[in-house]
Amino acid sequence: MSGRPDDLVRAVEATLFAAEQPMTAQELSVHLAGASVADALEELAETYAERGVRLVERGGRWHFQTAPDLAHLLRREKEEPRRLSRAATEALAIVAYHEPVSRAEIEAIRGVQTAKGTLDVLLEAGWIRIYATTPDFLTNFGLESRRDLPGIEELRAAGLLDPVDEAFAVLTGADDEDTGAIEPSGGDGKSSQMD
Amino acid sequence: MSGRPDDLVRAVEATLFAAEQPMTAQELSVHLAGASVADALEELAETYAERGVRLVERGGRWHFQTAPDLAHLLRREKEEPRRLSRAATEALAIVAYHEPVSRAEIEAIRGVQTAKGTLDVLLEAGWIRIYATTPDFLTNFGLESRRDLPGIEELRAAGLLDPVDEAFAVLTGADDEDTGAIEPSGGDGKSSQMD
Amino acid sequence: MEDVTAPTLFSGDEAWDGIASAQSDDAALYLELDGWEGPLDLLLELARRQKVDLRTISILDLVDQYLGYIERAEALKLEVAADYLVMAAWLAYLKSLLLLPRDPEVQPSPEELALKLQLRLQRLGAMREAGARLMGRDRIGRDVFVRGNPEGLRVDRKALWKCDIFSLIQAYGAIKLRNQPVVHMVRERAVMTLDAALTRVGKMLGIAIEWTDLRAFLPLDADPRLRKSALASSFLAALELAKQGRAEIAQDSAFGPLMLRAAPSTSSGRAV
Repeated sequence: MSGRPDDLVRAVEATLFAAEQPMTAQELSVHLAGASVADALEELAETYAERGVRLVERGGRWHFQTAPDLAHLLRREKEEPRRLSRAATEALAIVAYHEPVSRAEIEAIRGVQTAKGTLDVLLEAGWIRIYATTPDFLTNFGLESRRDLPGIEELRAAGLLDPVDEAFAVLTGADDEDTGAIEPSGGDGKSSQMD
Repeated sequence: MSGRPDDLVRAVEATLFAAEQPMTAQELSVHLAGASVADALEELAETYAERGVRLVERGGRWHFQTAPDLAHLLRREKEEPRRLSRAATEALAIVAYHEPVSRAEIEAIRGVQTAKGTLDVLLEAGWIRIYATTPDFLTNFGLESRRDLPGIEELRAAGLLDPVDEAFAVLTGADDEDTGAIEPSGGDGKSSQMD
Repeated sequence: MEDVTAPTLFSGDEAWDGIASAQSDDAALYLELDGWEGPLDLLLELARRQKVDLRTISILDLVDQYLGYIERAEALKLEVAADYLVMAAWLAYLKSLLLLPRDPEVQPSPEELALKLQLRLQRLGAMREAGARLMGRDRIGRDVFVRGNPEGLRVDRKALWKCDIFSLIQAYGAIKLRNQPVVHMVRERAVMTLDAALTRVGKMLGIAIEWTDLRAFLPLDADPRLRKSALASSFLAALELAKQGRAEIAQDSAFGPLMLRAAPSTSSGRAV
């Protein structure tokens, strides 16, 4: 680090180091007597980019964290977070990629009822609201925003985030009126969508 | 910070950042597969010397801490609007209408004991001195002077600013109009009447 | 339908032991998965085993594999959850539609039903993949770490007292209302009770043979307030005496003087 940084940069640095929670630029500004912190944040993020500690933005909130490539050094003494069940992982992915989404929609995609407990695990972790992801979710998974969800653009482009009925209508060019055909249980028994 | 620091420096930086306790060079070395960390610690201390956060050694143990000149950032005063309690509002009203006034007089007018804390709140708010209103009081309530208190003249004319005893004397001295009502038989020769 | 978080196809651990001891090739499928997240999940895994893109899977093959799987499970006397059986029935129906000569009247066509199933499998597959990739991110507490011992930002709250002029005036009004002296004036007053009037009028009546104005029975020196009281009491006393037959009362005109005299011993009183 070359020379003494700007006072505001130092203040933002000290505040975020001391903070117990990630902070938005707005919260930082309030804490620092209304100073405009955008430039300072950018400068800090750049300063720390290659260090053992980084300044990252997740869901509009900023925090310092260790560099990912050092994980192996730090992991040994830290307790690993609880593994999510398969059901919970799927439900989380569905909420993250589709939000906002209803429980019925989650179940339509998974083709099976989802235990309330499964969603409760995600709510308790503070990663979803009913049922959209939270800033804490972005923080935990190292995402700057939902746009960083791995492959979300490809999935969207492939139409894989569209409901089956919609995709079906596009593919067949047909109106998807319910004709009383038998649907498998756990299916997308929701009323069919008009296109 | 110019360029990517040495990997050992980064490792020490991340380890101390994530540590829940200050660590000795020896502990750090054990943690980092026996690496010699003295130079890394020295380099880091120098790197952070002028930043918002410093790497310091205390009793042989190293940790990051907020730069001394920024310690005030860790504590911030926040003003929270709170409604004045009823007791305090009454006391304030009495001071405003009667000032200067003693605590005993306030209690006599309110008809109940007034906690010291209640008056302290008004002093803290900067609205009364012991116990007359302040210029800040006038500012807060949008009054040019105490004369602007609504109805102070009317209240005075109505005797409502006189001590109760005085008012009582005036009232009891007044003549009582005879109503000529027939007395109930077997009465004790007294009748009650409200003025 | 039963909720599915634990293995759903099998009823319990005993079933597992049964499968684990099975030596057929198919057992591998049972062994390497700890249960399915519903029939769609099983279908997805079977489709994956075709080792082709989900867009090019053979639905007919998939149907056969699914039905075969369920049959074997039943042959092993495993309890198969209802939703798996419903899916099996639907797939069997779909298969028959696909194999039978095409009936143009049937809508949607079997190909369309197959396409829908394929789309659903693709979506579930996409989300499963997405979930795995999410879990593979640099996660806090596993791959990256936040400050171990942050000082914390303390906020000291200072009260900013609020009170408006209306509340102030209202409070003052309330005090005044509360402390308005409620004075009960109880004062001594000269009255003549009914008993006293009865005695007095009764005695005086003895000497009043002629008609006498009631007012003549009142004390002469009484102040105006006592006179009012005495008048009222004496009137009531006169009525009482008349009732007892000891007096007669007469009034010649409305609001005229009320006349009173002792009753002749033989006749009863003449009431007003």
